[in-house]
Amino acid sequence: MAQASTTLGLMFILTKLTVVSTMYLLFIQEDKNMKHRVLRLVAVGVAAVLTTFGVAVGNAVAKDKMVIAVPTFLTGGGAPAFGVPARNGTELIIQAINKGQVPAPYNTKGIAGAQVEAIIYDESGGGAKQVTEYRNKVQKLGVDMFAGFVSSGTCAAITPVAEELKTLTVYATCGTPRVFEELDKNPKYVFRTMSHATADGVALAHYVASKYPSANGYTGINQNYAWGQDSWRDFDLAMKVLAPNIKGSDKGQWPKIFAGRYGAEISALLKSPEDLVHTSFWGGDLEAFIFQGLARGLFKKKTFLMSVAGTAAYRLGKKLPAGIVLGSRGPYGIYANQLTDTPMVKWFNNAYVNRYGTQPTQPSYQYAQAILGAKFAYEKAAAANSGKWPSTDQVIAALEGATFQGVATEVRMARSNGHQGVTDHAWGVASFDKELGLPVVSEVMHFKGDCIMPPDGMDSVTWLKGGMKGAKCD
Amino acid sequence: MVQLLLGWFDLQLIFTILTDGLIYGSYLFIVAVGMTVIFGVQRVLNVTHGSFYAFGAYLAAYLGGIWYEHELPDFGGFVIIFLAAIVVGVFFGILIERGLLKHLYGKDEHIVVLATFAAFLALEGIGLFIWGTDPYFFYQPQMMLGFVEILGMTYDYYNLSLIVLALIISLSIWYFLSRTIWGRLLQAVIFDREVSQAMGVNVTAVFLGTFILGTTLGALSGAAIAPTISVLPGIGVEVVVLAFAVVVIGGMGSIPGALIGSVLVGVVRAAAIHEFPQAEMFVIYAIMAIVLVFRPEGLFAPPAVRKI
Amino acid sequence: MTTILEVNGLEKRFGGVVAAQNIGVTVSAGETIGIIGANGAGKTTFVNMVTGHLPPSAGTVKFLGTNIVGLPPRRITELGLCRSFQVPQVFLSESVFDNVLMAYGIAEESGFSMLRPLRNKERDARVRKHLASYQIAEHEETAASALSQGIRKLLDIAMATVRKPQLLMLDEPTSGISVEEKFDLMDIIMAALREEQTTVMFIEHDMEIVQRHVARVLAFSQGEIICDAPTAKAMVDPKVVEFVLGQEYHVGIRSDA
Amino acid sequence: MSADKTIIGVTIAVVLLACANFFIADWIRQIGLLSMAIGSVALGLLVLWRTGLISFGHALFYGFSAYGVALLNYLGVRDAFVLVIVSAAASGLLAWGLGFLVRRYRAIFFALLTMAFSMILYGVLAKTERFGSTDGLNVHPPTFLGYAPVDQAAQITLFLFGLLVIYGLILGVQIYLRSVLGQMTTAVRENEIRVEYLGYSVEHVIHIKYVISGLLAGFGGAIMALAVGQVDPESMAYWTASGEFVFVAILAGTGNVAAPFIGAVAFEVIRHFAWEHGANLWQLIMGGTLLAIIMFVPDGIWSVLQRLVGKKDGVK
Repeated sequence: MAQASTTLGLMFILTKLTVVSTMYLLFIQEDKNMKHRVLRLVAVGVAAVLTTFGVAVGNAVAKDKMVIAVPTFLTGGGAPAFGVPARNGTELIIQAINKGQVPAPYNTKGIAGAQVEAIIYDESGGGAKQVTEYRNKVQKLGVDMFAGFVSSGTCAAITPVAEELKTLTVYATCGTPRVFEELDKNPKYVFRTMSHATADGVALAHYVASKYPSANGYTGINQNYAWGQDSWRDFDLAMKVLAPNIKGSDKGQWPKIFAGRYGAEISALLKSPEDLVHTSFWGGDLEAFIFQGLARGLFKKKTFLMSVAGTAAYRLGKKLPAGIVLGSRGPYGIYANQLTDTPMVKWFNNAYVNRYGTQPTQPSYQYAQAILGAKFAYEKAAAANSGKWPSTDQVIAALEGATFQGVATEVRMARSNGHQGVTDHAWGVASFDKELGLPVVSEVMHFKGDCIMPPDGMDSVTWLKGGMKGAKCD
Repeated sequence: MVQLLLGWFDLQLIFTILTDGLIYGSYLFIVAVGMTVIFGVQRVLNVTHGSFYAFGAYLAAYLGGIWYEHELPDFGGFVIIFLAAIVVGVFFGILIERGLLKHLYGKDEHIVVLATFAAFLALEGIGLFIWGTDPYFFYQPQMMLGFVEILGMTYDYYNLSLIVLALIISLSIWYFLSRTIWGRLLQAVIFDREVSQAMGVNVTAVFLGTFILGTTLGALSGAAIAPTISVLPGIGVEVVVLAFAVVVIGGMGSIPGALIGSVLVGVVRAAAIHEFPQAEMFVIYAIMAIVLVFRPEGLFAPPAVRKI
Repeated sequence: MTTILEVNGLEKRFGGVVAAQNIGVTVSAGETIGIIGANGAGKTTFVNMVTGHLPPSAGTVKFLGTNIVGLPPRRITELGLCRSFQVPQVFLSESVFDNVLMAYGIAEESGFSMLRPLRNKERDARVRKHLASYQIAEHEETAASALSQGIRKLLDIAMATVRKPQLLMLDEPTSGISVEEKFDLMDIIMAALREEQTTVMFIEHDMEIVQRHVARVLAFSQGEIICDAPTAKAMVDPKVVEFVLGQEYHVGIRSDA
Repeated sequence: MSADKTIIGVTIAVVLLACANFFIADWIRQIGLLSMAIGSVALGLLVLWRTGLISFGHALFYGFSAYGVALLNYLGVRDAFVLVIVSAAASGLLAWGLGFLVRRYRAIFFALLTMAFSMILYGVLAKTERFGSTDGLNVHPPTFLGYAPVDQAAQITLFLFGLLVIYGLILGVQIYLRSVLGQMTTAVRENEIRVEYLGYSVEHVIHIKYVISGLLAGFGGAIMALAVGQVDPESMAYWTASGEFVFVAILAGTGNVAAPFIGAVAFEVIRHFAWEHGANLWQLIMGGTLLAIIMFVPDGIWSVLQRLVGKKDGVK
C-alpha cells in the first residue's frame, strides 16, 4: 500500500511537471524554429497522457488486507482532548484485532480474515479541507472505509461527499443530529455508531430534573460555535419539557472558541442568580476555565453541568472541581472504567493503561466502538457471502439496523433507516478519590437510549419542542 | 430614558465591568506590548510574536511541572515565569533577528510580515516536536495567591496582579525611553535611522537589543498567562490576532496607545459580556475596524505628513 | 485678450502662521509670467492652492470662468490647468517613453474607454513627437530613475503638457540644475510651449532667466504679492529690490535646491 | 503589436488540460480544481500587488462568494453558471461598497483594514445558525445549463467548467492589465501625485482594482464551493485562509497572469504531500517553503522560470 502510494505520488509529480514544463515551453522558450516547438509539444503531450494513464491504472488496490482511514485531530486544540485518545484507542483495537486478542465475540484474527491497516490522519483545518482529504483518501489511496471523525462540522461536510463517492463511512464521535435529520435523510454509505448530541442534553435534563428539582434556574457558558450552540439549545429545550419550573437564563455566556481567558465571563456567572450552569466546553478551554474558576471560588458557588468534562477528568486529577455533574457523551470513559465490569471493558482498560500509562477516555472508547462496528459488519456480510470478501453493499446491508457489542455498551443501529446508533447514557457527579489517585463518579444515573433519543423518523428539535413524545423511559 | 439610565447605574455592575475590563486590558497589553515595541522601532509587524508567547508559556509550564512535581516551595513558580521569559526571549530574539530579519531590513513591509508569518508556521511545527500535543498545566502560582471579595464579587490576586504587571511594564518602558541614554539613542533611531547611523549610533545593536526586549516581553506574556490556562498547541495563533488588533487600535508602535487601546477593548468587551454576551466575539474586530476607518494611524500615532 | 485665471483674496493659514494672504491676480491667455520671491515667500503655496494641492483658507480661484476652489487636482487638470513640480514627479522605474505614454493614456481616454489598450501605433507616434519637441527622444528607453536632473525636469514638464493645457504652472523648473544647463533647458521648455501657444506661469530665482523669457512679474514676499508689473518695471521696483532682488542677487547664481 | 504571447500560451494550456481532464485520476483533477480556485484569488491579489497593495483579508470575498453559492443552492438554484456568476458578482459588489473605505489607505493600513473586515465576516458566519455556524453548509453538485452529470462525469464537467471560467478570468485580466486603466498600476505605486496631476483619481484606480480583485476572489470562492461541496467559516473566512492566498501570490510571483495558477498548483501539491506524509510536519514544511521563497526567490516561481531561459526583463 505504502509502495503504491509512493509510486502514485511520483507519477503525480511527473504529471504536474509536464504541465509546468508545457507552460514553460510555451511562454518562455523563444525558439525561432517552429518545428522544434511543435515536436516538443507533441513529446510533452504524449508524456502527459502516459503518466496520467499510468496513474489511472495504478489505482487498483489489493484485497488481501483492508485499509481503514481514521480521521481525528492530530494538531491544534482538538488534539489532546479528542485526537490523542482517539488515536490511541484506534491503534490499540486494530493491533488487537490483527492479533486476535480482542475478547469475544471479536476474538478472530483480522476483519473477515484480512489484516487491517489504519491510516490515521489529521482532521483539523475546517470542513472544506477535510472534504479534500477525504477525496484523496478515496480516490488516491483507495481506502476501503472510513471510521472516525470527532467534529460535527467535519461530519456535516463529509456526509454528502461520502454518499457521492459511495464509500462506507462510520462516524465515531461527532455529535450533530443534522447529519441524518437534514443533510442525508436517506443515507446509504454513512453510519454513526453512537447516539447523537441531543441524547446528551436530554439525559442531562432528566438527571437535573431528578437530582436538582429545587434548583432556581440555570444559565450557561458555551463556546460560540456550532457545538456549543447546539448543546445549549438541546439542553434548554429538554429542560423546558422535563423541568419547566427550573427557568433558563437568556444571558448565557458565549465566548469565542479558544478564547482562553474567561475573567469577565466568570464575573458574569458569579453575578447571575441561577444555581446551575451548563457548559459544553472541552479541551484547553475547559481546563483554562476550570483553573480560572477555581481561583475565584466559582465551583463552590455554582453547580456545573459539564457535558464533555470526561475528556479532561483524568488530566485534571485533583484539580477536577468536586461536585460537578460530569458527562462523557455516553457510558464511556470514566463511566466504563469505573462502573462497567464486562471482560471487554476490563481488557480494553488494562491494555490501554499498560500501553499509554493513562486511563482511556470517551474518544478512545468511541473510536474503538466504530471499528468494532466495522468488524462486525464485514464479518456478518462475509458469512452471508459464503466466506468471501463482501462487497460494500453487502457490508452496508449487514450493518443497517443491526445490533452489535461495542467496547463499553451495546449499539443498536435503530434510527434513520438503521444508520444511526442508539446507546445508553450515564450522568453522575465527579470527585477525586485520594486513595485511588483517580477522579471518580457517584450518584450515577443510567438512561436507556430510547428514552433520550428521538424516535425513528423524528427530527430532534421538533421532538424536543413537541414535548418529547414517544420517549420510552422505564 | 431616565429610568433606563438609572437602571444602568448599578454600582456593583460598573465596578465589575471596570475591573474585568482592566484585567482583560492588562492581559491584552502584556500580550501586545512586545509586538508594539518591535513595530515602533523596527517597523516590523512581527507575527512570530505568537510563537514567543507559546514558547514562553510552554517553557514556564514545563519547568513549573518539574518544580512542583518535586514539591519544591510554591513561590518558585514566580521565579520560573521570569526565568522562562528571559531564556526564550534571548534565545529566540537572537535567532530570529540575526538569522532572519537582518536580511530583510529595508524590504517591503509586507514581505517582512510574510517572512515572520512563515517563521511563525515553522516555529509552530517545531513546538509540536518539542512539546508534543499533550497540554501542560502550571496552575499553582494562580491557586496559591488566593482570592479577595470586593463589593460582593470575588477576584483572585493572580489575575489582579496582571494589572500591576502591565503598569510595571509600561512605566519601565516609559522610564527607559525618556530617562536613560539608551532610551534617547533608541528614540533617535526611531526618528531617523540613517542620520543616527551617520552620527555613530550602532543601529545594528539597537535593533538587536530592541528585538530581544520585544521577544522577552512576548515570552513573558506567555509565561505569565500560563498559570491561568491549559498550555497546548495552537495557543499562539489566537494571540497573534489579539496583538495585531491592539497594535492597530493603539497606533502602530505607540506604547501609551497600546495601553489605552487595550483597556478600551477590555472594558468594552467586559460590558458586552455582562450585558450583551452574544456580541463578545465581534467586539475587538469591530473596534479595530472603527478605529481603522476613522483614525487609520491608530488612536495615538501622530498623523504622518506627506511631502510633495 | 481673454482672461483665463482670476484669483481673488486668496489666503492660507497653518494654525496661526499666515503662509499667504490677499493674493489677487488676473492672467490673460498667451501671457508668460514669472513668479519671484525669496524662499518662504509663498510662491509654492500660491501654486499649490491654485492647482488644488492645498485647500485655501479663504478666497476664490476662477479658471476659465469656473470657481475651482475645492476641486481635486485631477478635475483642475482636466479643465486645462496643469503643473510641474520643483522635485520632478515621475514614475521612476518606468522608461521615459512609458512615462509620457501613461500621460497620454490618461489624457486621451476616460470612462470605459480607459479599458482600451494603452499602446497603439497612433499614440506611440504622438508620444515620440512630444518627446522630440522637448528634446528627450534620445532617452526614450532610459528609466526615469537613471536620468540626470535636467532631463528628469524636462520629462516632468513634458508630462504636464500632454493635455495641451490652457495654463501651465511650473514650480522652479531650473532648480537643482547646473548654471551651464539652465539656460538651454529653459530655452527648450519655452520653445516647446510657444509652439503650443501655452499660457505659462513659472517660479524662478534666476533674474537673468526671468528677464529673458518673461513679460510680466509677480513678486512675493511674506505671503503677499508686493509687485505685479511688466518685467522691466518690476526689476526696479523698490519693494522688489529690497525684499527679493537684494537677497537673491548677493547669493549669486547658485543652484537652489 | 503582435498577438499576445501570454494569451496564446494560456489558450494552448487550457486546451491541453481540457483534453487531459478525461484521462487523469480523480484526485489529480481535484487538485486541479482547488488550484483553479486558489489561483483565481491569487490572481486577484496580483492585480492589487502590482500597485504595491496587499490584502490580508481576501478571504472576505472568497468566503462571501462561497457562502453565496451555498445559500443560492439552498434557494434551489443549481446551475453552475448562475451560481458562480451571481456569487462572484455579489463579492464584487461587496468590494465596491468597502472600496469607498479601503481606497483611502495604503501599505500596512490597507492590509490590516482588509483583514479586520474579513474577521468580521468570519464572526458573522460562525455565529449565524442559519448559515450553519461553524459547521457551515453543504453545496450540492451543480447542473450545467440543464445537464446534470453524476459521479465521475460530474467532476469532469466541473473541471471543464472551471477551466472555462479561469480562461475567461485570465483573458479579462490580461485585457485589463494592458489597458490604460490597468497600466496605471505601477504609476499609482510609484507616484500618486503625478497620477492626480495627469488628471486621474488615484482612489478611483485603487477602487476599481479592489473591485476586480474582489470579483476574482469571488470566482475563486465559488469554484471552491462547487469543487469541495462544502463551505465553512474556518476554511473560507479565517485570517489563515487569507494568509494562504498571500502565500500563493508570493510563491507565484507577479510576472504574468498565468503565474498565480502555476503558484496555486505548486501550493496545492506541497500541501497535499506535506499533509499526507506527516500531519505534525505540515506547518513546518509550509513555513520552511515560504521562508525559502522569500529569502531566495523573492519574485516567485515565475522569475525562476524566466531565469532558466535567461530572459531578464519582466513581462509587462
